[in-house]
Amino acid sequence: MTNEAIIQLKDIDVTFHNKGQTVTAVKNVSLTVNRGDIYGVVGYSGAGKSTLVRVINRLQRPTAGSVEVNGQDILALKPKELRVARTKIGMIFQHFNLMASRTIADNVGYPLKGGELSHEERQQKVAHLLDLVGLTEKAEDYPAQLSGGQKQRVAIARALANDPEILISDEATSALDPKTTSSILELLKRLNRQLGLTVVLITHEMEAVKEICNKVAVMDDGEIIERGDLVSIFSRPEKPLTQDFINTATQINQALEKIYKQARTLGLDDHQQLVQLQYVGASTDAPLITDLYKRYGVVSNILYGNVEILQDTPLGNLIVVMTGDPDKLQAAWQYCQDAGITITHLKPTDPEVA
Amino acid sequence: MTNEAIIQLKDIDVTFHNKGQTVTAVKNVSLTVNRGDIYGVVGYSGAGKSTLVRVINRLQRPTAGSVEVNGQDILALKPKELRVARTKIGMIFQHFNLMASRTIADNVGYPLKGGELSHEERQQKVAHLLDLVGLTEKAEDYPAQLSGGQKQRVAIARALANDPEILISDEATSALDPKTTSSILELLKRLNRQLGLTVVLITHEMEAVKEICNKVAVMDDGEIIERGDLVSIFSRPEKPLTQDFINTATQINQALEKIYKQARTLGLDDHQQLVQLQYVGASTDAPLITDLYKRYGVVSNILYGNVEILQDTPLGNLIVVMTGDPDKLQAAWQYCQDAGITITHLKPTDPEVA
Amino acid sequence: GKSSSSNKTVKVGIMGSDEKIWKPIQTKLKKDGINIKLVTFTDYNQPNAALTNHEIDLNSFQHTFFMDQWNKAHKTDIVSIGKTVRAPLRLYSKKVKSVSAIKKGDQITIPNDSTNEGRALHLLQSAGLIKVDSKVKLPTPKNITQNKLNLKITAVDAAQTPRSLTDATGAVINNEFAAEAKLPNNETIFKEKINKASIPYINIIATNKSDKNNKTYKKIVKAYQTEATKKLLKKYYHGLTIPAW
Amino acid sequence: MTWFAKYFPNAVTMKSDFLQATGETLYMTFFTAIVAGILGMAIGVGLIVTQPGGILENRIVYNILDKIVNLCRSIPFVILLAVIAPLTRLIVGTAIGTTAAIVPLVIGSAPFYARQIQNALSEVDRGVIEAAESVGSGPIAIIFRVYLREGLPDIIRSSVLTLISLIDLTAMAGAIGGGGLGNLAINVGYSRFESDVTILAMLIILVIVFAIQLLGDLWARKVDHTA
Amino acid sequence: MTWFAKYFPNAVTMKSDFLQATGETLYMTFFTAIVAGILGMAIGVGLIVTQPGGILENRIVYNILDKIVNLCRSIPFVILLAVIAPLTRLIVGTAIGTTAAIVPLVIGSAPFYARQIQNALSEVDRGVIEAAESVGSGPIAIIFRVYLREGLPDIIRSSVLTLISLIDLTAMAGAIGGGGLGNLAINVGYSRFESDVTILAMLIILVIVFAIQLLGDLWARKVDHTA
Ligand SMILES: Nc1ncnc2c1ncn2[C@@H]1O[C@H](COP(=O)(O)OP(=O)(O)OP(=O)(O)O)[C@@H](O)[C@H]1O
Ligand SMILES: Nc1ncnc2c1ncn2[C@@H]1O[C@H](COP(=O)(O)OP(=O)(O)OP(=O)(O)O)[C@@H](O)[C@H]1O
Ligand SMILES: [Mg+2]
Ligand SMILES: [Mg+2]
Repeated sequence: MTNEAIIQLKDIDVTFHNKGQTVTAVKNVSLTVNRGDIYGVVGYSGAGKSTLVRVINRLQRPTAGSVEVNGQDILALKPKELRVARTKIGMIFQHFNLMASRTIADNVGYPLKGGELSHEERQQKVAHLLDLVGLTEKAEDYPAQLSGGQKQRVAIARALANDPEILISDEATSALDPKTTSSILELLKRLNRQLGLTVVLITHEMEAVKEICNKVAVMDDGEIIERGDLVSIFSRPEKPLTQDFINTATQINQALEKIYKQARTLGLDDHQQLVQLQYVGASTDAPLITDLYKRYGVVSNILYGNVEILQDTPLGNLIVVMTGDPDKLQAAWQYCQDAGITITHLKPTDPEVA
Repeated sequence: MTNEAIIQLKDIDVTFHNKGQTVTAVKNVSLTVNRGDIYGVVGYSGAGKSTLVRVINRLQRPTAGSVEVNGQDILALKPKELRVARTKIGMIFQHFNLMASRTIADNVGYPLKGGELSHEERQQKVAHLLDLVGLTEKAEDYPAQLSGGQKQRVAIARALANDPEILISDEATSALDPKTTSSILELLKRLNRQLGLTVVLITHEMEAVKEICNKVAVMDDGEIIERGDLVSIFSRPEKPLTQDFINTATQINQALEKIYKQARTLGLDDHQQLVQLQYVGASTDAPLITDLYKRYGVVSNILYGNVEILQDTPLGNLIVVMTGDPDKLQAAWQYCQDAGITITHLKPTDPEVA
Repeated sequence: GKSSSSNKTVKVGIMGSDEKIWKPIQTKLKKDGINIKLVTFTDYNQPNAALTNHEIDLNSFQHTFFMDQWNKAHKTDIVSIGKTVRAPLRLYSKKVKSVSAIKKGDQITIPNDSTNEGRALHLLQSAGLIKVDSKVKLPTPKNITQNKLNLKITAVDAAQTPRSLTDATGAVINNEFAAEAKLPNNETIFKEKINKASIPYINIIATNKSDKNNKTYKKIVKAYQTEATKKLLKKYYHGLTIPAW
Repeated sequence: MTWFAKYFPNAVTMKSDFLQATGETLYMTFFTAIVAGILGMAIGVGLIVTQPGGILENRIVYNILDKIVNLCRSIPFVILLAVIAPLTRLIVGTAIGTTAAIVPLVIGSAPFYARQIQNALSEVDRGVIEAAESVGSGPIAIIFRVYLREGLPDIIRSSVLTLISLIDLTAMAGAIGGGGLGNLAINVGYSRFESDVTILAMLIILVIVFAIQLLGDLWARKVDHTA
Repeated sequence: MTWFAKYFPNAVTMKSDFLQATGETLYMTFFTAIVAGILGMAIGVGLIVTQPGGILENRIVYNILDKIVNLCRSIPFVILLAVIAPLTRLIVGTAIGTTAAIVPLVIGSAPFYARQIQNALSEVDRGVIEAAESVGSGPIAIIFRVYLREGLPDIIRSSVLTLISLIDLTAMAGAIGGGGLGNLAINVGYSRFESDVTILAMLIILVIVFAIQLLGDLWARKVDHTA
């Protein structure tokens, strides 16, 4: 990943006027995507994600702001130049937008029409793309005969047909099963690594973000409220919305709710304490729970745990019941804090803790 | 949950004929859904899930087989009876199918048209439904002005308008952010608890399945290859596909890959062993890792962990490096096995372990 | 209309172009307590149908020949109660000065309504240009038995005939269209002769046989057959249409 | 008014004729539009719902409707006038005059409109129909609440097209004494070589055509919520 | 042939007339369809792409095309015949005859077809156009590869409608000596009270209409992949 900016949105506003009503879908958004980034954009439904990315290839002219892609001022381009610029920006639409009148192969091959490839080369390329998305068998079918996920895969293959430098993916895996999703994300990652494809990935699947993004922006009500590289966003989310998304994705909220219910019936005594341990990076290399016992005789029982590896950095999130003498517990917590672990004390009666 | 069957599909076949080609989308599927179930249907894209559920309200006539819903033979119903039966089956379509000519409020209120409610009652109900899905502000907008997720929420509200006894949900949350998804799933769960709503939930989000389903069926290539209650499917998946889905969802595959990479550079010695621990239920109540140290002096370092609570049953999945004398390690593993924990020994060189 | 009492309404079916002749008659008769209602048509088939259905009481648009044809085909009893005008057909040309100047392969247009079409062919026959099958009462170009000059004879809408003079060498044109188009008299290169053969082409006022003796209708015929009408015909048709009473 | 008198020497004396003809054209167009509109709409909807794959699929009804429409559309209008004269007499008591012209005008334009409606409604998304079926909507509800509603922008556009064709068609009503602007243009202006009459009649027709197109476009845009 | 001679006493002697008239109708319909088809298609596409929100939005061009179409549609056909005679002469050398009839037929049907095309193409999904734009398709590519392709089933249905209206219109070509079946039915059959000629001519028209409708329906179904 170089640090050369390939997409630069500055102070973008998008306002819709519909019969008297005015909706400002994007408000004063600036965003820089570097060449080789896989930039995740997440946010509530209706936050303005689709509208924002449509600005990149000028499918949506912003009400205000500037757009630079590949060093070109997109808003100033003449129609012909814009068309050339667009061939380098692949786009997967949220609603697929397939042509009902064309076969699957023809839909995928559409961007190649009028290009330099010979008929055979085109056919080969289409066959290859269909193979990538696992739809070789459906080549001669029409979109109406496909399942939801199959349609989405056609849209993915089509977006890749032109060998774009930038791929804008608006929920490209939302209709796909986990296995297929994985393979598509793998594919994107490979293209990113091998060809330096830059990806702007709108998604609501935090798993997908974790899996392939190196940067994330969080949108709320038309604005980007938080942005940064993947690990920092996931380990130190600042805005409640970001935290919520991460928690919902790791299901920690639901887990807590259930634990509280159990804990209340469990009846913890003085020697027992419910705590949430969160740590980033190296901590996992040290055997924490064994350590706590070795050092302080504190027994930790994991009620819920999520330890995952983001961009080669482990990220831990455990809810444990610690049992031990009150002073030993204190010492243990101190030890944890010194080791860079965030400790949150949870009270079973507490209704709202994250 | 009673054990009264509310949906009974028997030996369903669905074959499509399109210009010479024949596609058998559903093959010999039998499925029983009990009143009060939240039945998850998962499977590859194109497996036949949408086609199968469309058989339930006869939007799709099966080529063979019988369909019984609420004690009625759906395939034998006269048009009028079918219409009455359908009012009790809400359906959320994968592609939303909203009416472009109607406002959001009007779309949601559509099923109530011609019903018994007065104009005011209808308006109240619509307002309530819009509130449930968080679209009160968009009541007077038209579908074309909504974001993807907003459209999907309209479809959800519409499906609930008739107070159905059965809700068929075809990827109803696929376009929604995690927070909104959660709140919709909450809503379904509440309707399920309070009113006994039966739900058939097609989804590819294993998180959603874990969160609200009590039963799951896994489809592959037109057939149901595995089915059962949630915990048993998640704890003891039999088919490779099911395992794959669960692993992809918990991202254990990706974690393993990364761990192998690290482990290779780590260089484990004789006293160290990489193992995967899987357990269901009570095991988490005993502080396993502390126990192992107390009893055998074995230090366990959690590299990756996922402990979650399904239907009030904890389900653990840990990858740990255990350090200790070889004979102590042996004893520790025996101890684990006796406690009902599945142990898998992972070799860093092993390319393919799940 | 059975009653002959005064102050009654009589519906008269005419072609639109005859309105200017009929309007003054209408005004005049009003003073005598006869209320004429003019119903204008554009299609020759309608006035007779309307007459037999008693939707109108009289019509004035056809010649005897047409009436006879109609009666035969529709088994009706429409009769003439008075002559109106003769409307001889003429052959016009902007390109040649006489019939003899018409060359091989020239085009001649004729009206395409059946009676005028047949009549026009007979006119061309009397001009010595062609011969038509004498057994056929209403010949069409198909019935031409001899066409030495190999003339191209094309039937067109009657209103088109004056307009076709730009393209065709000659056109057989009805009096009324010739008048309306203000064709100069010197462009006439042949004229239908007024003789025995042209008697069937005298225009008439017609009614159903049952009303043959209706006094009011007779008054209307009388009112038509006046000097005033002659003057009007002269004014509008410049002698192209000749009073026949 | 001098320039008018100069350029429209014949028309200037025909004010009442023009007023009457305009009235006749509007009268014929209006009532024909209503009757043919309802009839054509019914047949068009009938074709859509009974066609293969329709919500009331019925091969026999579909074929009958389809053949009737084709049959009516095969008859040249002038001949239609004559052929249905007995029917006209049955309905309006006479086969001539402006009111009588409405019957053949209806028969002449309803089948055309039916095809337009059929084309317009065949664009309604099958998925939306299914959504309505899934909440228990019956055929009547689907026709009125889905087909005619979702298809409305296209129906309006097709109606404008048909309406303008209908005005054209009223010109032929002169054949049975129906009068109207078209008749004025043809049988006065054109046949008598008074081109100013033709031009003025056409200008009035033009105004009516533009008004219909404009109102139709505005209305279609108002009810079109697809973009 | 005895029953035929019995029921068609006049027509039986007119074999060559019928053959010729059928030929003339097909000739006029065919060539008009080609020219008016191309012209109407071009104008219809022009209207679609230049309309507000179109891919080549252009208020001026749109308004000019829109007004021209309305203007042409306001002129009754018979008058059109006369009005454009000079143009006809310019193009085919004469203003009378079958070939000459094609010019007014084209002017009479192209604007109508343009509106049909406009209506048909306005149903093409905006999202699909955007998808094409997003891969860098220019206006020409979008017109030919998206609009005309995605709209094809509807274009076919509209073309069938126009074609059948056109056959109806050829009946009026008799006015300038165009001949054809409609002319045979009206000016021979109807005006000479030989109803058998009228009926036979109409039967032949009917056969042509049915053939067009049938082929059109089949073709439209073949290219319609939406369900
Ligand atoms: N109308 C049709 N004609 C032909 N084949 C069809 C038709 N509808 C569906 N199919 C095929 O049937 C199979 C099952 O489709 P279905 O929509 O049921 O899949 P699904 O499990 O819902 O997939 P997804 O998760 O992608 O929505 C697919 O292979 C699809 O291509
Ligand atoms: N054409 C339009 N007219 C009016 N409002 C619009 C239009 N398009 C989008 N909006 C509004 O703009 C806001 C942002 O929409 P957008 O589609 O960008 O959301 P999104 O973040 O992509 O949401 P989702 O995740 O649900 O797809 C929404 O509130 C939507 O209602
Ligand atoms: Mg979106
Ligand atoms: Mg599906």
